[in-house]
Formats: sequence, structure tokens, C-alpha cells
Amino acid sequence: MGEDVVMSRIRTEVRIGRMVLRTPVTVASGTFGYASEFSGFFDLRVLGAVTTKTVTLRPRKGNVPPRTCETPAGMLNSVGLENPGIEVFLKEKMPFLAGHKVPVIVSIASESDNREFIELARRLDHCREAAAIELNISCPNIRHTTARPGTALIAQDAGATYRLVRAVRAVTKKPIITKLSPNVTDIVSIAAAAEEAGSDAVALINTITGMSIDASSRKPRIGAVIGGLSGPAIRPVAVRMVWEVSRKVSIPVIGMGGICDTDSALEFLLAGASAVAVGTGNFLKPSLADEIVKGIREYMRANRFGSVSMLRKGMKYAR
Amino acid sequence: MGEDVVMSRIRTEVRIGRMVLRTPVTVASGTFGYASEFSGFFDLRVLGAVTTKTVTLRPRKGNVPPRTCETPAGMLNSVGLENPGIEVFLKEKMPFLAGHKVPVIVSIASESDNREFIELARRLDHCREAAAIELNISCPNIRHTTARPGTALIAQDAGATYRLVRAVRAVTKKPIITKLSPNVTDIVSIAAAAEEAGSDAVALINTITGMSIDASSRKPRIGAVIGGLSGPAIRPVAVRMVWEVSRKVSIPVIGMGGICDTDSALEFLLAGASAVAVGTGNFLKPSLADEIVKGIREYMRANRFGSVSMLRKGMKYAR
Amino acid sequence: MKAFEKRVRIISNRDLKHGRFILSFRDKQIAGAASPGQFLMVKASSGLFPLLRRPFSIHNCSGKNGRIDVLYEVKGPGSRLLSQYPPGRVLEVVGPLGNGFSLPEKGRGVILVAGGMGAAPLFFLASRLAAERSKRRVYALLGACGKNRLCRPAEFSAAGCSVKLSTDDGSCGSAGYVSGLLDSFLNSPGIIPSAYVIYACGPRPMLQATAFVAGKFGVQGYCSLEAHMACGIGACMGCVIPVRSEEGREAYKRVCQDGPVFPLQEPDWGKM
Amino acid sequence: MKAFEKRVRIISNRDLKHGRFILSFRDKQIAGAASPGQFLMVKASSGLFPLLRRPFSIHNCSGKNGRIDVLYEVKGPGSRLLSQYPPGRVLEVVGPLGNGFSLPEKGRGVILVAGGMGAAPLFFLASRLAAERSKRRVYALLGACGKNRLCRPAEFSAAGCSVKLSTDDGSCGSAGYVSGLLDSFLNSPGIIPSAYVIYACGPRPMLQATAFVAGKFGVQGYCSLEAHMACGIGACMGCVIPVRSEEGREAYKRVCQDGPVFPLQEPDWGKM
Ligand SMILES: Cc1cc2nc3c(=O)[nH]c(=O)nc-3n(C[C@H](O)[C@H](O)[C@H](O)COP(=O)(O)OP(=O)(O)OC[C@H]3O[C@@H](n4cnc5c(N)ncnc54)[C@H](O)[C@@H]3O)c2cc1C
Ligand SMILES: Cc1cc2nc3c(=O)[nH]c(=O)nc-3n(C[C@H](O)[C@H](O)[C@H](O)COP(=O)(O)OP(=O)(O)OC[C@H]3O[C@@H](n4cnc5c(N)ncnc54)[C@H](O)[C@@H]3O)c2cc1C
Ligand SMILES: Cc1cc2nc3c(=O)[nH]c(=O)nc-3n(C[C@H](O)[C@H](O)[C@H](O)COP(=O)(O)O)c2cc1C
Ligand SMILES: Cc1cc2nc3c(=O)[nH]c(=O)nc-3n(C[C@H](O)[C@H](O)[C@H](O)COP(=O)(O)O)c2cc1C
Ligand code: FES
Ligand code: FES
Repeated sequence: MGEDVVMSRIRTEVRIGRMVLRTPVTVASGTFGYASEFSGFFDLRVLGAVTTKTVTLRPRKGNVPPRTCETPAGMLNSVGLENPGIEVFLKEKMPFLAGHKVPVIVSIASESDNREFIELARRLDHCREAAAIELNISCPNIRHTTARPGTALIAQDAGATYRLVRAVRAVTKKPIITKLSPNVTDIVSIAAAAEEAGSDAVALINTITGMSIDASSRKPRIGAVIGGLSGPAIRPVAVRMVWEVSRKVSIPVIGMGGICDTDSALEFLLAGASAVAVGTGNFLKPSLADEIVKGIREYMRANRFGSVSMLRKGMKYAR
Repeated sequence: MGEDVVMSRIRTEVRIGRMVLRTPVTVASGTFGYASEFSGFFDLRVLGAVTTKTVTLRPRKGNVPPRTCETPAGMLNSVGLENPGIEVFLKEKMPFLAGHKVPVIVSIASESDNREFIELARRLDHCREAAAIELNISCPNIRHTTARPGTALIAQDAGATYRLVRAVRAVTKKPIITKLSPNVTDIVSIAAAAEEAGSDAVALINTITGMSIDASSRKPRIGAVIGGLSGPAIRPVAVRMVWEVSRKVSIPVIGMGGICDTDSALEFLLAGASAVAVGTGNFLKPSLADEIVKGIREYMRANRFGSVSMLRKGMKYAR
Repeated sequence: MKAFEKRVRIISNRDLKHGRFILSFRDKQIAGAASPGQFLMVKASSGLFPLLRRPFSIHNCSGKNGRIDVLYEVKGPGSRLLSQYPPGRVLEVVGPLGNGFSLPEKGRGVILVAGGMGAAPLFFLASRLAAERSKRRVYALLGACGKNRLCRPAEFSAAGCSVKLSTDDGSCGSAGYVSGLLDSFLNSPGIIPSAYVIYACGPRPMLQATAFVAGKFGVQGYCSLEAHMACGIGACMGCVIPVRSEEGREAYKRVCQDGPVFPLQEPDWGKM
Repeated sequence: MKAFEKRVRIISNRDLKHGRFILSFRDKQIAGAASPGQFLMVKASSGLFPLLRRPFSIHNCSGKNGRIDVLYEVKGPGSRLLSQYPPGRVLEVVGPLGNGFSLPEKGRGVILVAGGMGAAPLFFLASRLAAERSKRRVYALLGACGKNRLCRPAEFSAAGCSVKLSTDDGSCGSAGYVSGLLDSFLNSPGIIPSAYVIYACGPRPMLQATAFVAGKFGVQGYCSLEAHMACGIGACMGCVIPVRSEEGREAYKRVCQDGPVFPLQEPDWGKM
């Protein structure tokens, strides 16, 4: 009973706009399928939210295989946003997703310009099951045309980011999460642009563009030549960016990049994230998100943190 | 004898400006000390060149410890360019360095503005033992003031890079190598600026800015909070950048980032580098550079590559 | 199709020589759910290296006592580490995964076609067929580059298969590829191709040749494919192969979730 | 100071219980060059995890037959892997590295002060002193948090040391820190502090306390320090500690190359 009392003092929920996550743990878009793949491994209700694979307006075939390869403590992927399109998604995937009493964050992307984002957001605005919309403006596997020259992604250009978020903001009241790219000189300025345009949160980081070559065949290890690097290898970069961004913007930060156990999830919360997303880690251990939810609660109890936001204040450092 | 004939057809030397490297292997600045630390482990003459720890005009005490920590397949460092200053360097370190009949690339950096770079380059221009000058405009452990707002490093700003290289070019005829930062949106534009300003080569990548937190003490793992990530973890990012840059600039590229065996060195040469530098790998195995020199020669023989430049042409890929 | 994430204890990890090992563990849930052609994602790693789990077929499995065998070859860091795991060590496995072989109709003859380690999943199928009440002819055509690489002919024989061997270098059995062996087998007098179904596993070129031969003789058949897998459970969309739908449309299918077993004519062999 | 990069074969890797192990190998070159206080950089890794080598002191070493012992505690992934290495396995080591202890002048008494695993390098020193012709008094003050953590008292005794023990929890020897034990020892009747030299190794707070006590009694001494090391050979400038030069100027020195042994009064304890 004593333990229950202590338990009840630990508040693990966090808010992102109007959306309440019961625990500060979600999953990274594209690494959790449409949740059904994982429902046999743990009770999805422990998650604060489920984030879907990015959906586009039309079905997308994706990139030529091989699409993944392993790198030191990481992996490259060039899936290229293969997905069945919003229509099929809403009809065939959403019912399962919505059946778990866990908020569903729907990740969307455009194959061409901002209008596709707006169209997608409009549809989701009418969809009761979508708790929030994540704008994937940072997928290194497709190229955009709305950013300025020299940059391939919206998330590489503060102006383009501002314009897109603003436009989507105009068509939906759902919480907007803007997913940022680490492939930038100054991620803080992009995060600030998203905030200013009305984003309710930022999610970071998407993958770092990378390439790997097999010396014996003299071929790139993935069919698309260049792909996105994820996994523990990139964690120091992700933690640093979360640290920088969360000290400059006042909207919540969802931190991700190489989370593979409780300690690595805590790194992000200590660095300033309001919530974390498990990505490549889901592949290493299908029940990892569950383990991390428990681990964070355990850590909060052991170190007497009554709420998630206290974690970042618990960080000790000079300067 | 048959083998000797074949051997003699393999030309491992590469040129960087007026400098000739007998083998396409050098070491990354800051990971090989001033060479004396390694001379007991292998014959330094197998190297194409030795690159020194970055030297500044005045002695530099460096950053507060702890300065290194391990991360997945990588490490963070925040040495902060500790060095004895150019005076002591030339008097105490150069004689040993110059005693091995291997070209010495002297890496330099400024603690303030371009004038310090120019002053250093002037001194080295008179120094017969310096075969080339490497401009470290990408050390994440010191902050510059000459770049535009939002960027901390010269190498994060094409204009600042151009101006610096141009200014140094004016005071020395020695080959100039510009060391680039991966912490940028578009490394190609920075490399192009260096080329246009008269750099004889570009070296990439320097470390990626990163951070790691110890959840149990809730402290950053390195004293300076943020440091530079190096090692195999970053290799896919480095290979990708070498690939991008070498297809756009025509000056030689020295590739580095996570080289830890022959195959990983070959990745860079296949991606388009003219030479490679062994960095963190020197810590894993002091004789690694020697092993790689032999391994590359072996690979060239087995695959009938008569010269290093043939390697990049041997790359097979669609598109 | 229910899969389990388990920590199991290694019973044995026997060196079969020539870089091959057979590892056994017991898990009633996985064994109870497994069918031939399914696979496991195995953590063969100390910490973060190698990072991803490695897929291995179920080589044999007893639903009764829960024993599962994995036959594997040392190829790189993961399989090397695995080969060093002593009995008693805990192993992290996820499975059974993927769609197994559709079992043949009653009475229909079976031809197993294995290239090298492709024999691994086919042996489980052979065992299951041997345990059936209604008997049928089961041929096992095992091919490899050389004699030492032939995979468990004696065991296939003991499981009731008529074993035929081929080696690329002719060091054992007929000389040439196993697809050639299949071709001459289907050509032999007294064999009615349409009375058989083919189950094939091996390197892609060998499967492509097998599909070609099967098509030539109008024999129905299945193959088990490999692809680089990050998740093994259908979540990452990484392991796709190009397929041709019945209407001839191009698409990708996931080897881990839609396969690893595909009808021989489904993969778009020309595009692989 | 010549260091060697070697692949050696493990002779034995004995479990001493309580998470401690002693590993032995033979290498005449390293053993021939080694002096007490020096260390090795050991690759305790399967492939890339953990990435960096781990520093371990030379616990004992026979110049004659080349045998080297390393006493270590399982702390994290590197030492855990090391503890699983079987005899016969190849181990990659670099050494001997760093500056060892300056040996005491003839006839001068020696006080070894060890906190926990700090005993590791001090035992090599004790052995060397025991092998000297001219005899001298050698005290070994061994401290730990509790009885189980005390490090090899019997062996120090067998090496000719007068052993005194302390535990933080009082479960063995005197209760309290080993620096307190040193303090009372130097205070004991008949002990002339200036006739002794101190060699200390252990956690930083314990060394700081030892330096304080030594200063109080005007005893000369040395300590062996630890720092996170990436290279271990002086190349990366990563392992520095703040020191105070004789003129009082602040500077950094590398533990791996300028140390790991420093005069007790050299580190700037307040800044560490
Ligand atoms: C469905 C399936 C079933 C398999 N069954 C068996 C089996 O029963 N016995 C057996 O010996 N082998 C089997 N394999 C192959 C086995 O997975 C690889 O040999 C193993 O992953 C090699 O890992 P490594 O670390 O030893 O070598 P690496 O050096 O990492 O790789 C060697 C080869 O294996 C491939 N490989 C590496 N990682 C993966 C991965 N995550 N997914 C797929 N391929 C990978 C590489 O692309 C490369 O071609 C199967 C593969 C698949 C996809
Ligand atoms: C000069 C020197 C001599 C040492 N001698 C011994 C000895 O004789 N016996 C013994 O048990 N231990 C000794 N240590 C400590 C030993 O190096 C660490 O316990 C070991 O590195 C832990 O590695 P790990 O992977 O098991 O644990 P980790 O989880 O990686 O680390 C556990 C602790 O060890 C420290 N550590 C990890 N890597 C290094 C590194 N590369 N350099 C320094 N510290 C590191 C970490 O900072 C942490 O405090 C010595 C350290 C130094 C610097
Ligand atoms: C196979 C794979 C597919 C991914 N697909 C998407 C995607 O569709 N949309 C998206 O925003 N991010 C996608 N990502 C990026 C992840 O959401 C995440 O930002 C990134 O992988 C970093 O986290 P991690 O290191 O924990 O994986 C994908 C990542 C992987 C590995
Ligand atoms: C400990 C350490 C110190 C470094 N010091 C310097 C330096 O002084 N000047 C510089 O240009 N780069 C420095 N670097 C960066 C390396 O030269 C190299 O660019 C980077 O580490 C990537 O290569 P790697 O992954 O092979 O180490 C340093 C790297 C490390 C790890
Ligand atoms: S391996 Fe992830 S979908 Fe098949
Ligand atoms: S560990 Fe590199 S200088 Fe000491």
C-alpha cells in the first residue's frame, strides 16, 4: 500500500497541445508499422501515443531494395515512405490503431508541394481517431521542391518550414507536431520557425543522411545509394539537438534518436524533452517501449521526481 | 619475381597541390599527437603524410576534464585544441616530425579571427619542414566570431570560408587543405567555396557536435557539455559527404570519419576520396594506419587497380 | 500468427564442421506455434555489436517437447558470436515469424530443392511430412558448390526422403546446379510433373532457375526467400522484393511478413 | 619507455568472487619493460562494442618468465566481456604504458595505501620491493567499503608487507576510511613519518584525503590516478587532470603519459 501511495504521486503524463499522453513514451514514425505488428508483444496502452508510419495522399511504392543495411551501432534505411495512401490508411489501418485508447499521432508527408500537406491535414481534421498530426518535413528519402536551392528538405529551410506549418495551422485545430531534420547547420532556427508558425511541438531527430559501400562488390549497400542513419550511433547528435532546441523554444520537444534502453530514454528527458520516441530500438527488442515506460517510472520513483517536467530541471551542469 | 612486377604496376601515390603522398593514407589531426607517440608502433614512413594536432598562435590550455567519453561505436571529445602554441611546436615538435621523410601537414586554427590564421600561415610558409597547411575551420570545441549569426564555425558559412581561404592563399604557396565540418545543411557549397578561393584540397569530416548524459549522476559525460562525435558511428555520414563533395569539386578530397579497418578506408576511396585519414581508429589500434596501407595495396593488387584514382571509377551503382 | 519474444536457454550448440553449427533450445510456445518455413529473429550480439537481430529459419521443431533446432553457417560477426555461445547461455529470440510453406494436398508428391544452406527450413518440412499419416513420395534434391557444402543428406534420408545430390564442381552427386538436377528429375521416365509440388530454398539465382524449370514443366511450387531484415515483423518495410501481381502489376512485398515463402512464380525474378 | 602492441594468449582468467577476476598472460617484451605503476590498454570488446580499449594496471609481473597478471573488477560492458574470455583466447594489449612509481631510496620505509581496487598496481610494487636485496619496512594499508571488497590482504602479507585493514562499515579492521588509518598510523608511537614514503591508489576522494594526511605529516608520496582514456599513449589529450606547478601555475597533465603516477601534492585536488 505504501508503494501505491508513492506511485500515485508520480505523474507521468505530459501534454502536447490539447493531447494528453499518459506516459512520456511514444514510437518513432516508420519504426512501429501501424501498431498491429507490435500488439502481440506488449499492451499498447502503456504508450503515451502511437505514431504511425508517414502517410501520403496517394499510395507510394517506395524505393528499390535493398532498403536497409547495418552500420556501426546503427542502420541505414531508404524505405522511401512506402505506404498505402491516406484513403486505405483511414479505412484499413486506423480502426485497429484507434482501438487501444491510446492517442494516435498521424505522420503525413507530401510528395510534391504544400498543398498535399494541407489536403492531408484537412482530411485528418475530420477524423476523430487522429489525436495529432505530425508533419514529416524531414524524410531524407524524398526530395521537396518548396525549399530554397541547396536544400532538399523543407526542414532544412526556416522560411519554408514557417510557411508550411502556418498553412497547415490554418486548416486544422488538431495539435501539430513538426518533425525536424538533423541535416542542418542550425536546428534551433528551424524549431523556432515551427514554433512561431503555430506548431504545438517539435519532434527530433529524423535520420541523418548517410551512405555505406561494400568494398568487395564496390556497390552502395542500399539500392537508393543514400539513406537515413538511425540507431544508437546517432544518439549523441540527437541528445545535443534536443538540448539546444529545448533551451530556446517553449513548445514541447519529443526527443528521439538511438533510444535503446531506459538510460538512453532518460538522456533525452534530462536534456529537455517532454517525451521520447522509440525508433530503431523497436527492431532490437519489440517490447522495448514497454520496458522503457516501466524504467522511467522506476527512475522517477527512485529519484523522487513527481512529474516528467521535473527531470529536465534535475539536470546538473556547470555554466 | 612475378609478384614484384605486378607490385611495380601499382601506383599508390597521390598528389595534393605540390605535395606528393607516397600512399593514400594520412592521420586525422588531433588523433596522432605529434607522431612521436606512434613511432614505436610502426614505421611512420609508410604514411603518405603525417597531420599534426591543430596548432594555434598562443599556447592553449584546452577544456575542462573529463574530455572524452564513449558512445555507441564512437566517442565524444572536447579537448578544446590544447596545444603548446606555434613557437614551441616549431621548436620542440617539428624536428621529430620532420625526421621521417614523410610530408608533414600542419593543422592550424585561430582562437579569434582570420588574422591569426594568416599569421600562422606566414610562419609556416617559411618553414621548410611544413609540406602543407590544413585550415581547421571546423573544430566544434572553439567558437568563432567571423561567421554569420546562427553559425559558430567558419566552416558553417560558405562566405566566411571563402574569405578565409582566400586570405591565407595570399600569404602562402604551400598547399592548403581546408578541413570541413559535417554540421552543415549543405557541405557541397562550403567545399565549393574553399575550392574557388584556391584551396588545394578539402579534408572531411571533422567531428559531429554531440552530447551524452549520464542518467545516474544527471551530468553531461564531458565537462564542456557538448563535444565532437567521432569513430565508426559517424562513418556513414562521412562517406555520404565525401561522395557528395567529390562529385562536385575537382580538387582532391581527403576522407575521414570512423575508419577502423581496410574495408572502411576503401569505402572512402570508392566514394571519391583521393586519400584517407585514420582518426579515432589510431586509439583502437596504434598500428592501424600501417595495416590499412598494406590492406589498400593488397586490395588494389587483387582487384587490378593500377592507381588510387582508379578506385573511384571502379564504383558500381545505378543512376 | 502469434509470435513470442522470449529469453530461452541454449541446450546445445554443436559444431558440424565446415563453419556450420546446429543450436537447440526449448520453448513450448514458439514450438507450438511454429510451422515449416517460419523463422526466428535471434539476438546474436554482445550489447550493440552487431546491432540488429539476425533471421534464422527453424530447422526442426518438436511441438511436443518444445525443442527447436537452428542450423546456421558462420558468415559474419553475428553468426560468429552465436557459434561461441555455450550451452546454458540465455538467447533472445522472437518467433515464429513469417508465413510458412502451404502444405501439399493429400497424396501429392513433394520435391524439396535446396541450394547450400537452403536445406535449413526444408528439413523441418521434411520432418512434418514424415510425421503425416498418409504417406507420399518426398524427394530431396540437395545441391551445393562442393561436397563439403552439401547440407545434411543423411538426415533428409532418415526423414524418409529420397535424396539426390548435385555439386557445382562434381565432387559428389551429379555435376552442375541443383536446378539442372531438378530439370533432369522432372524429365525422368515415370515421373509425372504435375503430380508434384516443389519447395525450394537457396540463393536467389538458384531459386530463379528453379522457378524457370518449374514453369517449364508446369509444376506448382514455393520458394523461401532471404532479404536483409531490420525488424523481421513487418514494421520497417525494409525487406521487400519486387513481385508481379496476377494482373501483372508491379509491387513490393515484405519477405518477413508476406513471405518468406512465396509461390515460385510470384517474385519478379528479372528485377531482383 | 618503449610500449608494445601485442596479441597475447590468455593463460588463465580466474574468478576471485565478488565480481573480481585475475587474468594472466605471458609476454617477455612487455614484462621485461614493465615497472610498478604502469598499465596496459586492453581490447575487451567483440568487434565495435565497447569501442575503446580499457586501461588496467599491471598487478604483478615476472620479468623472468614474462608472466603478467591483471586484477580487475567487473564494472561495465568491457570488463564483463573480459571476464568471459577463456584461457587460450587471444587478447590484444598495448603496454607497458605511463610512468610508474619512482622507487624509494635505499632503506626508506614504505607505506602502501590502497582504496578498494587501488590495490591492483600497488601489489606489483610490493613484489618488487620484496625482491630487493636490501630489506626495508613495507606497510600495506588496505581499505574498502566492506569486508568483501578488501583487496588481497593475504597476498600483500605473503609479499612481506605488514598489513593493516580498514573498512568504511567496520566489518573488518578499523572502521572508517583508509586515510584515517594512515593518519593514526603516522601518529602511532615509534613511527617517524619522514622516514617513510607513501604510495597510494584508489578513488579520487580517498587520494585527496591521503594527500592531505601526507601533507599534514610532511611525508613524501605518490599516487596513481585514473581518468577516462581514449588512447592511453598521450596522443588524444583526453585524460588530463588539473595540476599546480611548483610556481603555482595552473596546467593540465595527461594521466596516461605524464602519469598515472603523480607526486601526492601535484594534482590540484580542489579542482578535480
Ligand atoms: C528468412 C531468413 C532465414 C534465414 N535462415 C537461415 C538459416 O537457417 N541458417 C543460416 O545460416 N542463415 C540463415 N539466413 C541468413 C542469415 O540471416 C545470415 O547469414 C546472417 O544474418 C548473417 O549475419 P552475420 O552477422 O553473421 O553476417 P554479416 O556479415 O552481417 O552478413 C553476412 C550476410 O548475411 C546477410 N545479413 C546480415 N544481417 C542480416 C539480416 N538482419 N537479415 C538478413 N540478412 C542479413 C548480409 O546481408 C550478408 O549477405 C536466413 C535469412 C533470412 C532472411
Ligand atoms: C591507469 C588506469 C589503471 C586502471 N587499473 C585498473 C585495474 O587494475 N583494475 C580494474 O579493475 N580497473 C582498473 N582501472 C579502471 C578500469 O579501466 C575501468 O573499470 C574499466 O575501464 C571499466 O570499463 P567497463 O567497460 O567495464 O565499464 P564502463 O561502464 O565503460 O565504465 C565503468 C567505469 O569505468 C570508467 N571507464 C570506462 N572506460 C574507461 C577508459 N577507457 N578509461 C578509463 N576509465 C574508463 C568509466 O568512466 C566508469 O567510471 C584503471 C583505470 C585507469 C585509468
Ligand atoms: C526503417 C525506418 C523507417 C522510417 N520511416 C519514417 C517515416 O516514415 N516518417 C518519419 O517521420 N520518420 C521515419 N523514420 C525516422 C524515425 O522516425 C526516427 O526519426 C529516426 O529513425 C531516429 O530515431 P531512432 O534512431 O530511434 O530510429 C524511419 C526510420 C527507420 C529506421
Ligand atoms: C580526441 C580528438 C581530437 C581531435 N582534435 C582535432 C584537432 O585538433 N584538429 C582537427 O582538425 N580535428 C581534430 N579532431 C577531429 C579528427 O581529426 C577527425 O576529423 C574526426 O575525429 C573524424 O575522424 P575519426 O572518426 O576517424 O576520428 C579530433 C578528434 C578526436 C577524436
Ligand atoms: S524486416 Fe522489417 S518489414 Fe520485413
Ligand atoms: S588517453 Fe589519450 S592522452 Fe591520455
